Amino acid sequence: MTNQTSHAHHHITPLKIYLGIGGTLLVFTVITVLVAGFDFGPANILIALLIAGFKATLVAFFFMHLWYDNKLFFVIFASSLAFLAIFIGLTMYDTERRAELDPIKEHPIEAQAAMYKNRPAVTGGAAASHGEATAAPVDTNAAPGH
Amino acid sequence: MEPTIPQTHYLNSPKGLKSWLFTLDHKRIGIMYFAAIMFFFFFAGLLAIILRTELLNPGRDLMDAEAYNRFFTLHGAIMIFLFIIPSIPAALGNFLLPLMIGAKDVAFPRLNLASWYVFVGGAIFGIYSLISGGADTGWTFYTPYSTSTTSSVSSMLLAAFILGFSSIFTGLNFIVTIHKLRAPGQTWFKLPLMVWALYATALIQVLATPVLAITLVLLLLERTMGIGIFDPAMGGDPVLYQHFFWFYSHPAVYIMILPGMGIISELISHMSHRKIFGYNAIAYSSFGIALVSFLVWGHHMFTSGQSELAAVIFSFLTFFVGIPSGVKVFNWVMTLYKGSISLATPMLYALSFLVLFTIGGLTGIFLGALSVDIHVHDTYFVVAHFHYVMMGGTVMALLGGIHFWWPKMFGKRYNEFWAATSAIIIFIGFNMTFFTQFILGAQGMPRRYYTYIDQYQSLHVFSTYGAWVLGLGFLIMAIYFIHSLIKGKPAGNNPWGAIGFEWETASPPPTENFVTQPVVTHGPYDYDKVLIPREMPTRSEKVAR
Amino acid sequence: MADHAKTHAPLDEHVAHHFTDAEQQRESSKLGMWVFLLTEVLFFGGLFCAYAIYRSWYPEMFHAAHKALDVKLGFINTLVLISSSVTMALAIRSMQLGNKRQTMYHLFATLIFAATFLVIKYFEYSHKFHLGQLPGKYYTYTGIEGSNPHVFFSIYFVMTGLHGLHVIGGMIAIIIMLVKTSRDRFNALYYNPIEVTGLYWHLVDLIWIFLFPLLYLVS
Amino acid sequence: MDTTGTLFLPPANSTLASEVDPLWGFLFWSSTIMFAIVMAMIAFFVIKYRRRGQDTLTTGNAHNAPLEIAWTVIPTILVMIIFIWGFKSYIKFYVAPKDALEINVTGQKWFWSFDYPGGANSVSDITVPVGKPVKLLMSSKDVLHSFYVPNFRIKMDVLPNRYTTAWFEATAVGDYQIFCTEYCGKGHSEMLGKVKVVGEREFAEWLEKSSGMGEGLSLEEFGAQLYKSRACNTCHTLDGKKLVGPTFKGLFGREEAMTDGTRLVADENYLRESMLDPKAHIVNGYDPVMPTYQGILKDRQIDALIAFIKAQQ
Repeated sequence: MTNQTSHAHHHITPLKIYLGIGGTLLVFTVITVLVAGFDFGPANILIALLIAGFKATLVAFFFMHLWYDNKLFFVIFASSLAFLAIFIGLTMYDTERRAELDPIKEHPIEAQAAMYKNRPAVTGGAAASHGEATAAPVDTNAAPGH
Repeated sequence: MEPTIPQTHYLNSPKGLKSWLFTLDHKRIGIMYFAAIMFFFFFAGLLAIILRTELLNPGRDLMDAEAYNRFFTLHGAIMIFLFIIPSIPAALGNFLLPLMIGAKDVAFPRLNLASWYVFVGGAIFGIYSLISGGADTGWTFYTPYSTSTTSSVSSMLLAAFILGFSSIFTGLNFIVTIHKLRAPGQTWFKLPLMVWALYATALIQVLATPVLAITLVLLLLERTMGIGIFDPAMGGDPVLYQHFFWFYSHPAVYIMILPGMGIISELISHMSHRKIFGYNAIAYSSFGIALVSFLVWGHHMFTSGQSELAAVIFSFLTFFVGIPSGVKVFNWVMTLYKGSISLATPMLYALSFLVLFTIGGLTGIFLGALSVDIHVHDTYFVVAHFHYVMMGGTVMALLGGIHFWWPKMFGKRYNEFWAATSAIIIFIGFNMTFFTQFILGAQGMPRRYYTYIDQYQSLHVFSTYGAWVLGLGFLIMAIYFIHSLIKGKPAGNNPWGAIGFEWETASPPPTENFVTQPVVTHGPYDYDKVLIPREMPTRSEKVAR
Repeated sequence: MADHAKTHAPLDEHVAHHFTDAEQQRESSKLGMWVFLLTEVLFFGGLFCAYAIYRSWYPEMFHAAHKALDVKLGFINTLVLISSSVTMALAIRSMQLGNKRQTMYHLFATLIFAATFLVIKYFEYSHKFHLGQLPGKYYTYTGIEGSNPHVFFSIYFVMTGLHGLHVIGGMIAIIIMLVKTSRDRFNALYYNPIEVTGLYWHLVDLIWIFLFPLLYLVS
Repeated sequence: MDTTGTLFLPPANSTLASEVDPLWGFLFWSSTIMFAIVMAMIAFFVIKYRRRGQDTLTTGNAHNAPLEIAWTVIPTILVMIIFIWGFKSYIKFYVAPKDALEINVTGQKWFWSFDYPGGANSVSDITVPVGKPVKLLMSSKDVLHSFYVPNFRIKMDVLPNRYTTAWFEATAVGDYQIFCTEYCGKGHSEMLGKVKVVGEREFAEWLEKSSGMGEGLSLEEFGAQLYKSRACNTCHTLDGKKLVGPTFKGLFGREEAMTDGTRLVADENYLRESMLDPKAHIVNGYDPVMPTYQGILKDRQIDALIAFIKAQQ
C-alpha cells in the first residue's frame, strides 16, 4: 500500500459538485421519509438502510474526499464497516437462533420487566401532544405482554 | 576499548521534573510507562501471592470470602488493564518503534503524551476504586451481578473506560508512524518483525477497544439508570453483555501476545546471530492473527446459554486462529538451526517463552473443542491455560525484551549471573504454580473459589509453594535491576552485536535519536552478510574461553 | 515509503520537527483522523448492534414506541445536519483557495446549523421528559403497548445523547478553527486542521443519516 | 468424589462422559507428542549450535517451501479432525432424549433447589434414578449461576429470566459433586450439592415419600419437613439467631416494628402474607430479599409451615 507521494497535490473539488451532492442528499432525505409511509413488510428496514447507505457513501466519497484521496483511507473506512458487520452478524446469529433446538428457550420467562407490575395497564395516549400519533386505544385489561 | 556512557543523552538532557512531565520525547514517555507498568506488575503480583497463600487450606486462612473476591478481581483488572495491555506496546514499543524505523519521534508526540496522562487518569480511578473497597465482580463484570452489587464497580468501570482511550491513542499513533515515518529504503518487508507485531497490535487496539468503551458506557448506564440492555430484571439479556464484552476481550488477548511474539522474533534471531526463518510467514501470520481474532470470541461462551449453532460456528473459527501461532513457533525453532546461539538472559527468556507458549497454545486446542470445553470451562484448566499464554508468553517475552534492550535504554549492564539465576527460578516457580492447575481444572476444581473440597488440597498446596518460588525469582530480578541502574557498568552501543537501527546509535540514545539519518543497506536479519563485533562477552563465551 | 529523497522544501513554521515536509505531515494528520473515525464508527456500532437485536426481539413494541418520536422534527434536523456538512465542505474549499473571509463565513454557518440541531434536540428531549418517556427505570409513560417499552427509549436516548455530545465536540473544534483562521494561522498550502475537523464533522453527519431512519421511520 | 479417572479426569459416571473422554485422550496424547517433538528440536539445536568462541557468519537459508507448507497443512488437518470430533460429541450434549425425566432446577444466591414432576422438591441434593435420562430445565432467581457435575462432564449456565437445559444419564449409583461455576458473589464457593443416583425402586419410594402432602404426618411434622426441603433454614433459624431473615423462635404472636413504621402482630395472616408477598411488610433491620412462594407452596403446605412456626416458642 504505497501512498501517492505526488508533491503538494491538493485536490480542490469544484463548487458545482459540492452543491450537487448537497442537493441530492436533501432529495433522498425527502424520499426516505415518503417511502416510510408505505408498508413493505420486512423489506422496510432494508429500503431505509439502502437509502441511508447511499446517502452515506455520497458524504464519504465527495465531502470526505475518499474519491480523490489516498486509497488507504478508503480501506480504513471500509474495514471499520466490515468489522462492525462481523460484530453485528455473529452476535445476531446467536440471538436469533436460540430456540432452534428447544422452543422453551425462545422467550424470556417473564415478558415484562418487574417495574411494570404495579403499573396501570396501557391507557390510550390521550395526553399526547401535537405531532405525536395517538396510540390506538387499547382495551385496558389486555395483558401488557405480547 | 572499554565502552563509556555519552555525556548527554535523552535521560539527562533537558533536566528537571517539568521537562519529564511535559516531555514529547517518545523515549521518555516509554520510560515513564515502563516505570508505571513495572509498579503495577509487582503490586498485582503481590496480590496473586496473597491469593495463593489464602488457598493453602480450604476455608479461612488470611481473609474472608468477600475480601478474597475483591482481591482476585483487583488482581485480574490491574494485571490486564494496567499492566499487560499497555506493557509492550506503550513501554517498549514507544521507546523502540521510532528507533527501529530510523525516525526522530512517533507521528503525533502530543497525542503520545496525552495517552500517558489518560493512562495516569485511568490508573487514579482504578486506585480510587481499590481504596473505596474495590469491586467484587471479577475482571469480566458479568451482569446481572455487576449491576446488583454494591461494591465500587462504577469507579472500576470508569477506570477501564479511560484506560481504553490510552490504548486507542497508542494504537493510532503507531499505525500512522509505521505508515508514514519509515526510513528511506525501508519497505514493509525490510521492517524488523517487532514493527510488524506492533502494527498488528495497533490494528487490534484501534478496532476492538471502542466496542469495550461502548460496553462499559452501557454497563455504567445500566447500573445508574437501569436502561435494560444487559440487566434481565429490566428486560435485558446477560448473554448479550457477554457478546459485547468478549468481542473486545478476545482480540485483547492478542493485543497482549502479538507484541510478545514480535520481541521473540527479534530475540531468537539476534541472540543466535542467524537470519530469521520464514520472515514473510511470520509477518503475514501477525497480520492474520489480528484479523481472525475478531471472529472467535464466542468460544468464551460455549456454556453460557448461547445458541448451540453459534457455538459450533465459533468453535470452527477458533481452530483457524491457532494455526498462525503454531506456524510462528515452528519458524522460531527453525531459526535456531545452524545459528550461533548465545545463552545470555534474553535468550533464556526466549527459550522459556517457546516452552511455555507451546503448552499454552496446545491447551487452547483443548478449550476450542466443544464437548471438552463443557467439562473444563470456568475451571482451573482455563486459569492455567491463560496464565501459560499470558505469563508464560507475554511476560516472558517482556522480560526477555527488557533484558535485551536494557543496555540501550539505560546504557548500563545488569549482573548476568543473577539475571540467569532469577530466570531459571521464575521458570521453575511458574511451572510449579500453573502446571498443577491443569490437573486441578481437569478434575473439576471451579474458578474463583474461596474455599474448595478437601480432595483438591494437596495440589493447591503445591501450587502455592510454586507461587512463592515465583515471587522469589521476581524479587531477585528487582534487586539486580535497581543495582544496575545505580552502579551498572557502561554497555556501549551494541553489546549483543545485533543488527538494527536502534543499535546504530548511542546507548542511551540522544534526544533526537540519530546524529545522521540511518539508511537501509541490508535486511533486518542479514546475519549471513553482516558481522558486527560485540562489546559484551556473553556468559557462554566466558565459559567457552 | 516516505519521500526524503526530494529536495528539502524550505521548512515553513507549520511543519513539526519530526516530519520531513508539509505533504508528509498533511497525509499523517489525515491518516490519523481516519483511524480515529474508524474507532468512532465502531463506538457507535455497538449501539447499532443493540438496536438491531432489540428491534428483532420486540418488533411490535418498537413499532408502537417509534410513534412517540416526532418525524417532522427529525426530518428538519436531518436537513440541518446535511446543510452543515455542505457548509463545512465549502469552508475547506475556500481555505484551499486561500479566501480567509469566505472560510470564516462557512465555518460560522456550520456552527449555526449545529446549534439549530441541538436546539431542536432540546425541544424533543424536553417534550419526552414532560411525558415521562425516559430511559430505563425512569420510564413512567403508559401510552405504548408491547413489552418493555423503556428499552426503546433507553436506546433512543443513549444513541441521540452520545451523538449530541459528538455534535458539541464538533462545535468546539469548529470554534477553535474559527479563532485560528481569524489569526491567519492557515493559508492555501497549510489547512490540515480545518480539513481534519471537516472529516470529523462529516462523520457526525453520517451517523445521524443512519440514526434518523432507524429511530424515526420504523414502519 | 475420588480422582481415579483416567488422564487426570474424574471417573466417568454418565453416558456423555464416554463421549468426551476419548476426545480428551486424543487431544492429550497428540499435544504431548507435538510438544515433545518441538522440545527435542529446540534442545538439539541449542546444544549443537551453541556459540563457541568468535562470531562467524551463519547460514542465510530462511525459506523451505515444502517444510513451511507441511507445518501449516498438517496442523490444519489435525485441528479439523478435532473440530469434527468435538462437534459430533457436542450434538449429543444439546439434544435431550424425548423420554427424559424433566426436573426443574432453580439456582439462587448460594443454594440449588430442585422441583420434580408430581410436586416433590429438594434443596442442594438432587435424587435421580440410575440408567434413566434426566433433563434439567434451569433458571436462576437472581444472578448468573452454572450447574456443573464433573463426573457427568456436564455444565450449563443458569440465567435469570430465561430457561437453559442440560441432560445426563447416570451409569452408576452413588453421590456425585455439584459445583456452581459462574461467579455469583460471597457464597459462590459454598453453592455445592450432590447428585444422589439411586436404583429405580429406591427412587420411586423417595419420590412418593417426598412429594406427598404429609398424609401420615401431623401438620407440625409436615411443616418441619418443609422447613428443610424448602430451604427456609438457610435464612430463618430456630435458635433465636438473626440470619438473613428473622428467627422463628418465639416469632408467633410477637409484635414487630415494620420498615414502613407500622407495628404488626406476627399472626397467621402476617405469616401467610409474608410467604406469598414477602415484600409487602418487612421487619425493621432486614433486607427485602425473600423470594415469593406464590404458586409454589400449596395451601396445605402453608398451613403446615404456619403450624410449625407456631410451635417454635
